[in-house]
Amino acid sequence: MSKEKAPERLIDDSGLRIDGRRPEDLRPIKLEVGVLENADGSAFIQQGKNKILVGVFGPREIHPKHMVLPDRAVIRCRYRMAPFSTEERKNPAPSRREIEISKVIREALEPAVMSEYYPRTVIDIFIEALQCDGGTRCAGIVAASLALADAGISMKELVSACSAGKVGGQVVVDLCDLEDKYGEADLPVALMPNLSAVTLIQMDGKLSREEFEKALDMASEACRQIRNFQAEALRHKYQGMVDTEEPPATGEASK
Amino acid sequence: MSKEKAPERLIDDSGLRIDGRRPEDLRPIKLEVGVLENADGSAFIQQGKNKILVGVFGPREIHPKHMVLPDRAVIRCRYRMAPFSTEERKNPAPSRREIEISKVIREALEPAVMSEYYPRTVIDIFIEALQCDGGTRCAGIVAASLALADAGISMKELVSACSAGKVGGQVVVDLCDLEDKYGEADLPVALMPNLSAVTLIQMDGKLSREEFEKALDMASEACRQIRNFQAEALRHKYQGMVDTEEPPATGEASK
Amino acid sequence: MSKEKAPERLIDDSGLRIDGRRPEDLRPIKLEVGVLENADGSAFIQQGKNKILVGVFGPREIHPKHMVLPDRAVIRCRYRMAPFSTEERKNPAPSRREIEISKVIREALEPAVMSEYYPRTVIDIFIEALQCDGGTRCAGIVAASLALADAGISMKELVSACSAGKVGGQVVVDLCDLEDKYGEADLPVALMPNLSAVTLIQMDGKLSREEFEKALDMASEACRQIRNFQAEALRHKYQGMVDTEEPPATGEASK
Amino acid sequence: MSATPKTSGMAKLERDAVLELASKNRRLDGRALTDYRKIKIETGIIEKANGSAQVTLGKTKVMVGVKVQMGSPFPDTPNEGVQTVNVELTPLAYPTFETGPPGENAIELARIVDRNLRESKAIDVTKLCITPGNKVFVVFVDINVLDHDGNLIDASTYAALAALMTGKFPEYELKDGEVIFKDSFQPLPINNHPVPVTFAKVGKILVADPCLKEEEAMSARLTVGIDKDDFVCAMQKGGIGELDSNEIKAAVETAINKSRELRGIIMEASK
Amino acid sequence: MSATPKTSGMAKLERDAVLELASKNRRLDGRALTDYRKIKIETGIIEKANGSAQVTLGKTKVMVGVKVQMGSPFPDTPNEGVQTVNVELTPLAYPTFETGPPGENAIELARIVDRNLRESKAIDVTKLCITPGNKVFVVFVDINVLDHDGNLIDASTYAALAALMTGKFPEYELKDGEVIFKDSFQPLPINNHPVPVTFAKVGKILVADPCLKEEEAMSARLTVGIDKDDFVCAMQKGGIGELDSNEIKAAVETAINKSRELRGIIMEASK
Amino acid sequence: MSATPKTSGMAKLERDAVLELASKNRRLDGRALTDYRKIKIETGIIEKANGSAQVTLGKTKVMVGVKVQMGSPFPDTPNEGVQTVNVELTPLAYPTFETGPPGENAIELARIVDRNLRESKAIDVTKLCITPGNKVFVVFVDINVLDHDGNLIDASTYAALAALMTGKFPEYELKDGEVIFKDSFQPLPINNHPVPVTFAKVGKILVADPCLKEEEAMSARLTVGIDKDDFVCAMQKGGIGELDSNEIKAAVETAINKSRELRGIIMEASK
Repeated sequence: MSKEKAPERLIDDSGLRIDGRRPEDLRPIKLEVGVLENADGSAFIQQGKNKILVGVFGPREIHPKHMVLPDRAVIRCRYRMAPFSTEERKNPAPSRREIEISKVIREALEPAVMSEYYPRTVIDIFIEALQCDGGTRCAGIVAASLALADAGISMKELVSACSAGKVGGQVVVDLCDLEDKYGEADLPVALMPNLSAVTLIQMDGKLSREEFEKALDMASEACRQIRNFQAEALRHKYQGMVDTEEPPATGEASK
Repeated sequence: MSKEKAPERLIDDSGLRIDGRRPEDLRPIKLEVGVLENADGSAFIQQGKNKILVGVFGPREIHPKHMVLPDRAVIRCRYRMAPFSTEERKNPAPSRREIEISKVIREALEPAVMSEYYPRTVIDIFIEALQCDGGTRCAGIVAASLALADAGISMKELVSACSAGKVGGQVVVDLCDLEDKYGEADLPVALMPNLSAVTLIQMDGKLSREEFEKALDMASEACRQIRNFQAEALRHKYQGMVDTEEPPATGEASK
Repeated sequence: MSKEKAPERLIDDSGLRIDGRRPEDLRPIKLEVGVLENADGSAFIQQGKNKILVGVFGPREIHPKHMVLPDRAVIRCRYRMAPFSTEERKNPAPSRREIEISKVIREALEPAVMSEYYPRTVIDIFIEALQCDGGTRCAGIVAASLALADAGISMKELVSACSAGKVGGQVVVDLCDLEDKYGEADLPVALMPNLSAVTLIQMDGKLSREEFEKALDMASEACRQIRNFQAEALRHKYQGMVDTEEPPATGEASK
Repeated sequence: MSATPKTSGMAKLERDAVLELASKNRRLDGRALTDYRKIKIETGIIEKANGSAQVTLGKTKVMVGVKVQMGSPFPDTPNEGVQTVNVELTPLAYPTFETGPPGENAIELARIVDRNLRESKAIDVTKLCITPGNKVFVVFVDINVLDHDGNLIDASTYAALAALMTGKFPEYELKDGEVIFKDSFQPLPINNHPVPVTFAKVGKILVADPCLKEEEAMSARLTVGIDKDDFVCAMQKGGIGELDSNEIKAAVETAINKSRELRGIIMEASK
Repeated sequence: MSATPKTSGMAKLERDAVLELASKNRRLDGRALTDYRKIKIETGIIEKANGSAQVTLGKTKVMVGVKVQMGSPFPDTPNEGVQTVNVELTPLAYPTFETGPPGENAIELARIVDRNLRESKAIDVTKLCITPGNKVFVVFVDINVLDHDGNLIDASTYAALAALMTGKFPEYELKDGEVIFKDSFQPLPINNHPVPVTFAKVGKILVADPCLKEEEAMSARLTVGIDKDDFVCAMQKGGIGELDSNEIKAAVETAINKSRELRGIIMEASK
Repeated sequence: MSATPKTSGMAKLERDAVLELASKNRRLDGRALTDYRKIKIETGIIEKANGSAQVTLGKTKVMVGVKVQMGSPFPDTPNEGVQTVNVELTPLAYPTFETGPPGENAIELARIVDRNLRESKAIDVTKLCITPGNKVFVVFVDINVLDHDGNLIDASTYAALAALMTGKFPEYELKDGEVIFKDSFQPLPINNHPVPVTFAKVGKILVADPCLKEEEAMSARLTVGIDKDDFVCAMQKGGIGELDSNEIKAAVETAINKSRELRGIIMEASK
């Protein structure tokens, strides 16, 4: 209602972004594993103002039966934005955007899951974006990956994800909402870093070939950093409880 | 369009209600059993300007199969208002109100039906409110109960129902539409009188604890009266045809 | 937007129609068989500005299973108008008109199909009206009949179809869009000419008994002409490839 | 998508009986081929509606309520009120009627009733315009089928017509562009009285006003709508069988005669 | 259509255990019959919402976000803002919760929360009118159930109340009929604090704040909404069993007492 | 909810053949890895549309109709017309395409086409504003897939672009705030010509313009949209497999080259 205004500049004179980050800086990330009681696996991610909760059920019996695959698990995924997650209230009915994102997230996670270990079952991944601040599909993938691990589902590797893009003429990583809206390009990427496997890539905007390559490389590097936070969050949950002084799943990514 | 106006007073100086009733008076009720050709059981109720038709099918085979219960009948219930039943035309799509009322009516009837006699079947109860004048969920239960009996379905007891409430500072029974809209509270109650079993209770409005208890007692007493009309209506249908001079299923409830 | 205007007169002084046709003249018709790669049978009709594509799949396995008929094929039919087919863009959701037309077209084709040859299967007929110019249900039937034949489905006879009606006081055949909208009556008819079997008849408007009989006779005669074009189109596809100089499936119907 | 319906559960024996009788020009209930079942028409039964009627045709029962509300005209007819017809095959009317949005049978039925009314200009929609291009009256004709024993088209149209003929809508005046409704009502402007006559083809004969068993044994259905001046105003073939031209022409002739008698009954009930 | 739900997958043994304990006036987790589980209320957790709260009630977790937007009033209350309550039983909250439009359980839950707020006049909607008959504030109360271990009604209503009590909406001024929003915010006008107290009938006893296992063993459920002045403002029976009048009256008495304690917790968290 | 699709019915043998060929850098139909199938583009085929085109790409066939209508702008872009893209995978195009509302494949396809057009600013929406904040032109791009033999993304975008480039919308004037349409038309304001190039990863290689059999054997799909100035303007990976960075970079390089050739074909057909 009291409308947000377009920022005057997205990069200031000292080359810093509107929230003070350098081009290669991630926003602060907080990861928690095992946050829900009923889900078989769950995780929560806070990244900037993004707050996303993921619950996983499965492997479990599939309904309706005709969806069954004889040689692997079906993976189902729903990405949903809570009505209160955005500036303007979001209608609860699924939007076309949510339907597309559910699909690309599923396709980003499928390469990691050892689906062939669980024939004739379904693995359900529910992603609830409780507050949205740019890059929710990437943040959702990061948390979903943890929730799958928390559910004990075999994976080749954790999938990490981060966007890069171009704002104020500069290639940067991990765009926040304003940078996404008013910037020149957004390039979300999901990666299994050790396997060098890109499992999601999309792009909106306008990038030269050179800018594109730079953005892809920066996004990949950001994925690697996030991959470390993910590992830490799992360790904290499973081998942890030892040194609880420092919140281990929270990382300030600026080096 | 030519909008109904709020009544100036709901209780006049002699303590009478806008339609001349005393607080404990029911509206005139007319009950008919076996009014439809195709339904297995049916009944019609007219109560004030309420006109409600109920048809019951079953016990019959259930579709889809996965709904089947191995040890009892599934009971299904739909309460629907005809588009022409209200002041403003009602959109034919089911409203949230209709969905809730379908549920509470089903739950009001379930305790009476000997569902365990009919395992693996369904009993369908269709309630069509053709004209609505306050208290339709109670009137629907009264008629549905008769329709179930007419279908030959075993019941512990007929379920009766009536609302009480508070209008113009006075606790009264069987609120009409205007009393419901402009009164202080509405308390629909369904009862199996002989079993002292309340199977539906809801409330809207504002009642002190004492008023609440008074209203509940008055509603229960009203249910007992209506229970007699129900019995009479069934007798008229099944043992009847003898003394047809007096319309036996019509009762003026004022004593 | 730039709104079409109602024509001043639908019949001129020399008795000719707005597009210069005599009352008994058909619009130019072009028929093509086997125009799609994936469909089991297909056909395209252009009649005036009508452009309609039909694809047939089947006989094939039916889903959901409970629709199966033990002694014959189920025939399914969908008539759909492309969003860009009409003056005003058509909403892609199926309209009540499209639902009715799907039904009457199915019922127009059922009498011709030897459904009993294909028990426990389904034959799907998909009619896509790409551009609409009056008489699309008839044109759809003409093309669907060819698509069924192209799919190798046994039929008693090809179904032909054409409308008659009354415009400017005159009984005419094959109404175009403007004649349909501003004329006095429209009478679509589908016919298996050799079997003298009317398989579709509907009417809108106002006709005296005499006018009705005349219109029905003229529509039947038009069906017979179209029946010849249909046969020719099939011949061209199946025995043809011989004399390709003249486009054999195109007929100017004026005699 | 429209699909061949499941064949009815009626025993083959019963269907054979209907067909056997038809082969002798006879009907299950002894009626002559063009006889209608007993018709009962009650009007004014829903006080909250602007018009209402219940038609009982043998064991078929249909209730219609008419509501008149203010709304917007269609862009291409800015000076005309709007007529809209809706059908609910209520699930208590027949074991296989289902809840949920209207299926193709309900939609076809609504559109046939609509066509009879619209094409005969039964409602004078020009009298329902309040301010051209802006506000008009919308006439909702809501049809509730309550008991189904065949020939829903005729029963529904007769009930719609009776509800409209006895319908009223508010008098109003315009004050500075605002619509002020008075407490008084005026009759709906009804100009024509279309009466459909429906036939079922059973074996080789056409029978009028088919009951459900006849409909289950029929190969095709034909409805002929006739207006007050004996003009054909609507027609609809249904069913997966066929008819021949001569049958259709004969049906039109019968319908013209029959509609006069039926119209009389409807007019009488709608006084 | 409402249908008897599938009986839960909980083993008969477990249900028997709950009932056996109930027959001794005891509960699974050792609580007294009217004890609530541990309640934790956090507010202001969704910065983009106008108000928000998360309530944890034992293992049940519910998040509520409130959004305030400009909209149109209902025709019959031109001077009042609009309150609308919506529930999503998010599928991550329980294995059998499904995606898709809200089913009857979500709708009933939303309507009970709505009823508690509306009937107690918790939101002073008269203060949410901008220009009568034209523009008002619409208060969307969106309830997301995140973990289900029973008693969703109470947890949802407490969360809704806490979100509203800490909610803010923009200050504005009218200039030539146009609404100009300022950058400043004002608290939502909250007049009353309805607190529902929910009981499950397990065997022959009523237990407050049932956990999921108790709900699966219960025959009926009763929710009693009590407003800040000890008035009953809402009530709802659920489940396919029955209650008797004395049980209901006793429940009301308990609810009045219990609600004071619970209201204190909510008020404290919503400062 | 998005779910792993059923694996295609294509025989394992056939898939093996595609993969076996791929291991030798060869393709089923003998094409070079970056070759497109024969492209045929016809425009102006739907007279009632404001623009239309049919693209045949091998055996894939897509028709696009563009309609321009008056509507309202989005609140946050009051000075811009609206572009909206819709896809129907018509059921006659492929045995498993179903009737009903668009599924995730149709929605993804529509959104990719939309993204190519929108991000390259193909339509100059600022030229489609009639009265700011009130009336603008809405450009509906309706894509009908008529025959599916793979690479629907490219075929659909090329058809959309050709339909837009040959599209026209009415000239108008404003008289006292009212829009008066003239009988004359002007070309749609098209500023950019985005051309997507789609690859399938089959075994270890990327092939451009995959046919359906290649799509059924592929592990992943990559679409790279290139605008008239060789900028990347859209990208989308699909499928349940993975790619590596170098593959993606190589694909971008190929796409830049390939898009020039393809753009030439489209421009030529849209003169």
